[in-house]
Amino acid sequence: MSDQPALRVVDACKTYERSEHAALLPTSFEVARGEFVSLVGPSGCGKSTLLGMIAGLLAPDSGTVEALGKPVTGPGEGRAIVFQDAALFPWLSVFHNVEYGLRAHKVPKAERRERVENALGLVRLDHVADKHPYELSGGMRQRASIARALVMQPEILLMDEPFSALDAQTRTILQDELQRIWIETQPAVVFVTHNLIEAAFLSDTVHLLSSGPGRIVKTYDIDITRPRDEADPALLELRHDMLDRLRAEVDDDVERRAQAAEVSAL
Amino acid sequence: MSDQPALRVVDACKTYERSEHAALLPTSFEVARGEFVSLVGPSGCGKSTLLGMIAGLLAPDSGTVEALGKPVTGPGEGRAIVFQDAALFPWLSVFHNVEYGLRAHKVPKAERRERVENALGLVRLDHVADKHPYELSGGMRQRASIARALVMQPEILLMDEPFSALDAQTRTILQDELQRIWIETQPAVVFVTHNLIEAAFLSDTVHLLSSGPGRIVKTYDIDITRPRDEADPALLELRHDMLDRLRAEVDDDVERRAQAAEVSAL
Amino acid sequence: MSTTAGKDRGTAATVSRGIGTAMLALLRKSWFVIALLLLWWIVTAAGWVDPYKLPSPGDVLGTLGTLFTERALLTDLGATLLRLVEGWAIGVVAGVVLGLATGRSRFLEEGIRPVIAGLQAVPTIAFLPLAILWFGFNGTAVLAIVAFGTFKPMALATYGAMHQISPTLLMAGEALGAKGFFMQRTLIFPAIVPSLVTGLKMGWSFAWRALMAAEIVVTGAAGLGGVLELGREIGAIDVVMAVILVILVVGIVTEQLFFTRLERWVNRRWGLVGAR
Amino acid sequence: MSTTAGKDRGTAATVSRGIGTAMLALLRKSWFVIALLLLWWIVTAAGWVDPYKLPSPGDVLGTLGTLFTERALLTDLGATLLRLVEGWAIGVVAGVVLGLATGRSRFLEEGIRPVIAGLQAVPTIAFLPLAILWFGFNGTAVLAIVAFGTFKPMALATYGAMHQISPTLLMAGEALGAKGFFMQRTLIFPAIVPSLVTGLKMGWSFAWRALMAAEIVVTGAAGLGGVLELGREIGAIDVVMAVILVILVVGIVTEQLFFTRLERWVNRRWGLVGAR
Amino acid sequence: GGAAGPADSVRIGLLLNVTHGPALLGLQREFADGLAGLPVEQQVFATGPEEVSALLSGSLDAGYIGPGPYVLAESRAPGRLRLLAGVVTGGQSLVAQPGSGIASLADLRGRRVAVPSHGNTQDLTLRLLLEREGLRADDQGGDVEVVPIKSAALPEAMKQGVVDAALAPAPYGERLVADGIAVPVPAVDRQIDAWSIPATILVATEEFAKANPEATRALVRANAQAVRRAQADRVAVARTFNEMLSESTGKEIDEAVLLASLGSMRATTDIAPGAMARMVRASEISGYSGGPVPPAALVPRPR
Ligand SMILES: Nc1ncnc2c1ncn2[C@@H]1O[C@H](COP(=O)(O)OP(=O)(O)OP(=O)(O)O)[C@@H](O)[C@H]1O
Ligand SMILES: Nc1ncnc2c1ncn2[C@@H]1O[C@H](COP(=O)(O)OP(=O)(O)OP(=O)(O)O)[C@@H](O)[C@H]1O
Ligand SMILES: [Mg+2]
Ligand SMILES: [Mg+2]
Repeated sequence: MSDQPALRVVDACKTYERSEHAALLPTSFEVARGEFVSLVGPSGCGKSTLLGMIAGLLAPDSGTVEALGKPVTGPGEGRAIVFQDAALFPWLSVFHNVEYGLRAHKVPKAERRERVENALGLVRLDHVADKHPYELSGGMRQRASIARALVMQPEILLMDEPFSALDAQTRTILQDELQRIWIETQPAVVFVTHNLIEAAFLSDTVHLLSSGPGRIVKTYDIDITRPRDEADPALLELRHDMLDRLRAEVDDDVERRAQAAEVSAL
Repeated sequence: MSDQPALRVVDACKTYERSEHAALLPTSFEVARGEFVSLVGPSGCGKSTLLGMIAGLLAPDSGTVEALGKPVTGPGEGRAIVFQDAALFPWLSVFHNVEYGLRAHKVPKAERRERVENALGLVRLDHVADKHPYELSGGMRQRASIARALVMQPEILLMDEPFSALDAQTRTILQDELQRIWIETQPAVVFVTHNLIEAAFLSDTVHLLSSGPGRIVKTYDIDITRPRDEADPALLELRHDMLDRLRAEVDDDVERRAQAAEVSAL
Repeated sequence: MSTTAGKDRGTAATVSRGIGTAMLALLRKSWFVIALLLLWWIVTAAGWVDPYKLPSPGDVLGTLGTLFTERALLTDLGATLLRLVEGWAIGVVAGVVLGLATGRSRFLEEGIRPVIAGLQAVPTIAFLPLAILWFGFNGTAVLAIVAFGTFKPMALATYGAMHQISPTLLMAGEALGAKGFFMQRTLIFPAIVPSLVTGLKMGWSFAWRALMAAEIVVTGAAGLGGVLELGREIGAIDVVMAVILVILVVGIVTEQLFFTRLERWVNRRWGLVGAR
Repeated sequence: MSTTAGKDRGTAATVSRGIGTAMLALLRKSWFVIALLLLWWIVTAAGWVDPYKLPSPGDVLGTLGTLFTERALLTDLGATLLRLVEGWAIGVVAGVVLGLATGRSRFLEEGIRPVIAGLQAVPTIAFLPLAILWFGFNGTAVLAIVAFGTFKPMALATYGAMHQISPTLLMAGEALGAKGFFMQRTLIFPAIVPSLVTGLKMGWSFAWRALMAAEIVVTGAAGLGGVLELGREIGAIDVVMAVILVILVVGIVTEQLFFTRLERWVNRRWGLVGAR
Repeated sequence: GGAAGPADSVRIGLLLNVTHGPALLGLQREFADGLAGLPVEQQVFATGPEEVSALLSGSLDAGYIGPGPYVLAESRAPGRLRLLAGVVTGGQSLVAQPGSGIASLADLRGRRVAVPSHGNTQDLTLRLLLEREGLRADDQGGDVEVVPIKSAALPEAMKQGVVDAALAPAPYGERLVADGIAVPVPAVDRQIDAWSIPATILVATEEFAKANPEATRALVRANAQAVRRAQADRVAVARTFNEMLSESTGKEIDEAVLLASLGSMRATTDIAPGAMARMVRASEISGYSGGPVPPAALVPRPR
């Protein structure tokens, strides 16, 4: 069983209801256990859609998604997700936010307490357990959101632009923290971001998607040893490479759109 | 008269009503005619406050602001401003948005028409003159906002994070455009940004402000010839320098705050 | 079939499919109404309820017809609507003008606004006895009540809207040289229009309520409220239900068709929806 | 003076300055009320208006005293408030429960919501004759009207609120394993609470209006509306104004003190304001 | 009272008119100790139709009302009420604005006439009067405007000129005349007297009468006594009326005016033959009738 990949996505594709274009063309990739994979690509290319299908929040139109060897049919225990805007429950304290998933799974109270405390320790939020989300900074909120995912002890952690709402300084700090946590807990991670340095800094593998409807157009394997330094010239080099590739994608798309606009303007 | 600077800020400082801390400590600098000056610094350090005082929208508590040799007492013709969120009037078409300032100044209709068309041409928006803001992309909106400022033929152009709401690709394109327009029209520019590469790429001079309450802690003179290339290693070098300096500022601040928090928690 | 060709040739099919879908949507939205009507019909046809308490749907429709043909219900309807539109329009203009005129001065607004907010906490109908004593037991008193009932929420909506104008928009206007009445006319007023539309709807709803309540009391002049009250006094529940039906139709037509459209148009024009 | 020391030593001074500032703020907010009262007093004292059309402030206060001591206005006030709170509470519970129960099923909601929206377009008071014919000319009919008048906006507010729940929040809940009644109880309901508070206020406002209108018609039972109507019928404008004064105070106290506080508390707890 | 079955109290409704004098007296003495062991609760209404809706919805067991609302109720909900006895005959009069030139029925053409409410006894009587003169009310396509105004608000309405004349129940017509706000129209009053239309009758709900025969008989007996006493002692009626009026409105009507208006009516448990049928006819020509009234409903059924 252990040589099974954590995730296997095979030709998954999606067109939303009442939408003319596909959100995601058939896409396939695998994520090994404990592997850190990033998805980057222009806005609207279908990254969130793909992540939603992996999370089990969306059903693919065709193709399959397997997690830990079993087909995904809905949100499940093995997978946890972290959203861009933290999506904490504003009426619950940090502690109860992190506890929520355990309550939904009817974990006994004592165990809940212990696991929540562990998770909060991992993201260094022990001291604000009783505070409400509005009392936290953006960075602290995002950490709480990560704790809420980690407390489920997921083998697969899905993150949709978790740091993009943060300012540059906080973001850098959280990237370091995430690297540390990942090294400690070793889940398989699928990480969506627009920030190419971030992707390069954190990942074992980066999949670059084309302008929407998306598909994977290039895959980068990054075997720089960890812990890494964000200022590593190799990372900057990599970023430059991805940026060029991305620009080309976007330009293609702009050209296509401009032509379409001209046609429709006639 | 021509050897007067475009702007002279002398010891201007500001504390907002009902606020405990100063928003900006006494700050002085000059902007020569046709010079491109950027202000960078941590969030909340008072950049917008400073720009507001230069624009004449805010009065400094003490110190003076002089524009083109005359003290600033209110918003005036020589100065035009571009905001982060474009701040176009949603009920007016692009044409009428750009025309608005001229109407407020009772410019005759025929002249208005000509000047608006020129300004739209400069930012390459001729084809959408009749559209309303909601029909434009973020980048087009920001261009319209620039046209609305340029049509006033300002000798001083103030820009408050004009590109920060845009995606990376659009942002790069608009940076190039701004460089071109600036070379063509040669106003003095005060440009506020969080993006260090952007600041380095566009400016003759960059002032770096400390964590709030702000003051200028370092000034960079950049004499790379124009038009510049964003990938120029000299620029990246500069960015790295500024980033280090900024991190130090923020860390200082974080430490100060942490101590304050501990004190107040007792 | 290629996509492009399909697009052209598919038009007829698309249209008929469109109609089918629309019908289906309508059915999906009206099943509950249909169920209610059926229940009403069954309950009365089976004689499970006293017709004095609940007449059959047929009786109500019959009465409605009689009211229109024999009692000139159209006159009452016209009188009510005229009063409503008049009073509402007066209240809207008065409220918006007061709001605009005093909303930019902190001193004036802070003095006047609490008074209006306080008055808004009193059901307008409570002023009807006052209006009757001042203006007489007639349509003028009712009109005054409707106008007053609209005025309050409109003034409050205007104040509220003026506070919600984006400060950047105001700064942009100032920096471009707008001031005084030019600013008021070209910036403040257009900027509050979307909120005012919501206010208009609110005002209409309050006006409608004040009017009905007033007409039920001041039954002298022609008006739907008077007919409603007549129905009650002579114990004719079919008349009451027929009039409620008319009010329902008027209410739905104005609120749904007129206001929703206005709102949609303004929201689109002001870029509040449909921004891509 | 060093900053830290100043902070401690300044407390007494700050408090007294705080009171001064508060007084000043109060004055700034009440100058218009004071001006209105003065004007009223001058106009009546100078005899410029017929006291039959506008009694002096003193007369109204005197009448108010008489009403409380001799006519047991407190009983009327109590009856009105009891009816209001009862009807409102029934309407709130019914509206929220219906909304929650049917709001997650598109089929149920699409059927029921338009019916309620349609009924909301009809002033609740139009149903009063129906309520009287069903429940008799008494307090029950009034109570039914108040409850119905609250029910409609509450159900609509609940539907509206359920549509505004952030989809990410729902997804977060689902991804964490919430479903069914657990989801309803721990996610859907708490998520709509802030909008419900606004709805509560709305519902109260409509309830208050429906109640006053109904009490003016159904004057048999004790209630402020009956006293108001009596004042009109006997041409006692001082009674009318005294009762309006009482209604004003009740309205302001409940809306401003109770609802504003509730709203502030909920908004703070839910992090809708005060987020730094 | 109660819905079905034996009641634990008798809820009696009435209006605050002197035409309800026997009820006012009865509540003080004859009903005061209860009826057949059941305590009596009184409830005062402003108009007859309001009282009828209370009777029909079951929140009242018996009531003193005008024959108009009773006939209308029987036309819409036949058999729900039972006519127990007559109470007072006469007691309504037409008064007009001074200087309006209204001296006869014919002068009402094109004028506005107030009645206490739609479908009450005065409204129906007015229809009969108009029919006799070949006139019709505005809601029947005629040109006499009939305006419902509650008695208490009538002085104000007359003063403001909202209406030209009013067919008012006693003592409100007499009071207008005494206050100089209106003048009487004797010709019309004579016509009303000639029809001997009852001003007040006593009814109970059929349900109550069936389930509580003893209390019903006691009610009829007590009513007869009160009627006799009212006819004999007008001063007592006037004083009791003023007491109740001042309790609810804080004002009184001059006793002389009350006594004069009491002179225009007769307290009697009899109902003139044909008077009730006239009211049925009125309900039909007014368009208020909801259907045929069973003939049995037109004669008193005290048991
Ligand atoms: N619920 C939805 N209904 C219809 N279309 C949708 C929906 N969600 C997304 N789309 C469309 O599907 C496409 C892909 O969207 P998706 O959110 O997956 O992109 P993304 O790569 O996450 O973009 P971003 O980087 O901006 O978050 C887009 O064209 C988007 O407009
Ligand atoms: N209108 C205001 N009233 C009170 N305080 C204000 C106001 N505007 C700004 N401040 C405060 O003044 C300080 C400086 O604000 P300013 O907006 O100038 O910062 P900034 O450098 O532009 O920040 P950012 O990069 O986030 O735009 C901050 O602490 C801010 O909270
Ligand atoms: Mg996304
Ligand atoms: Mg700023």
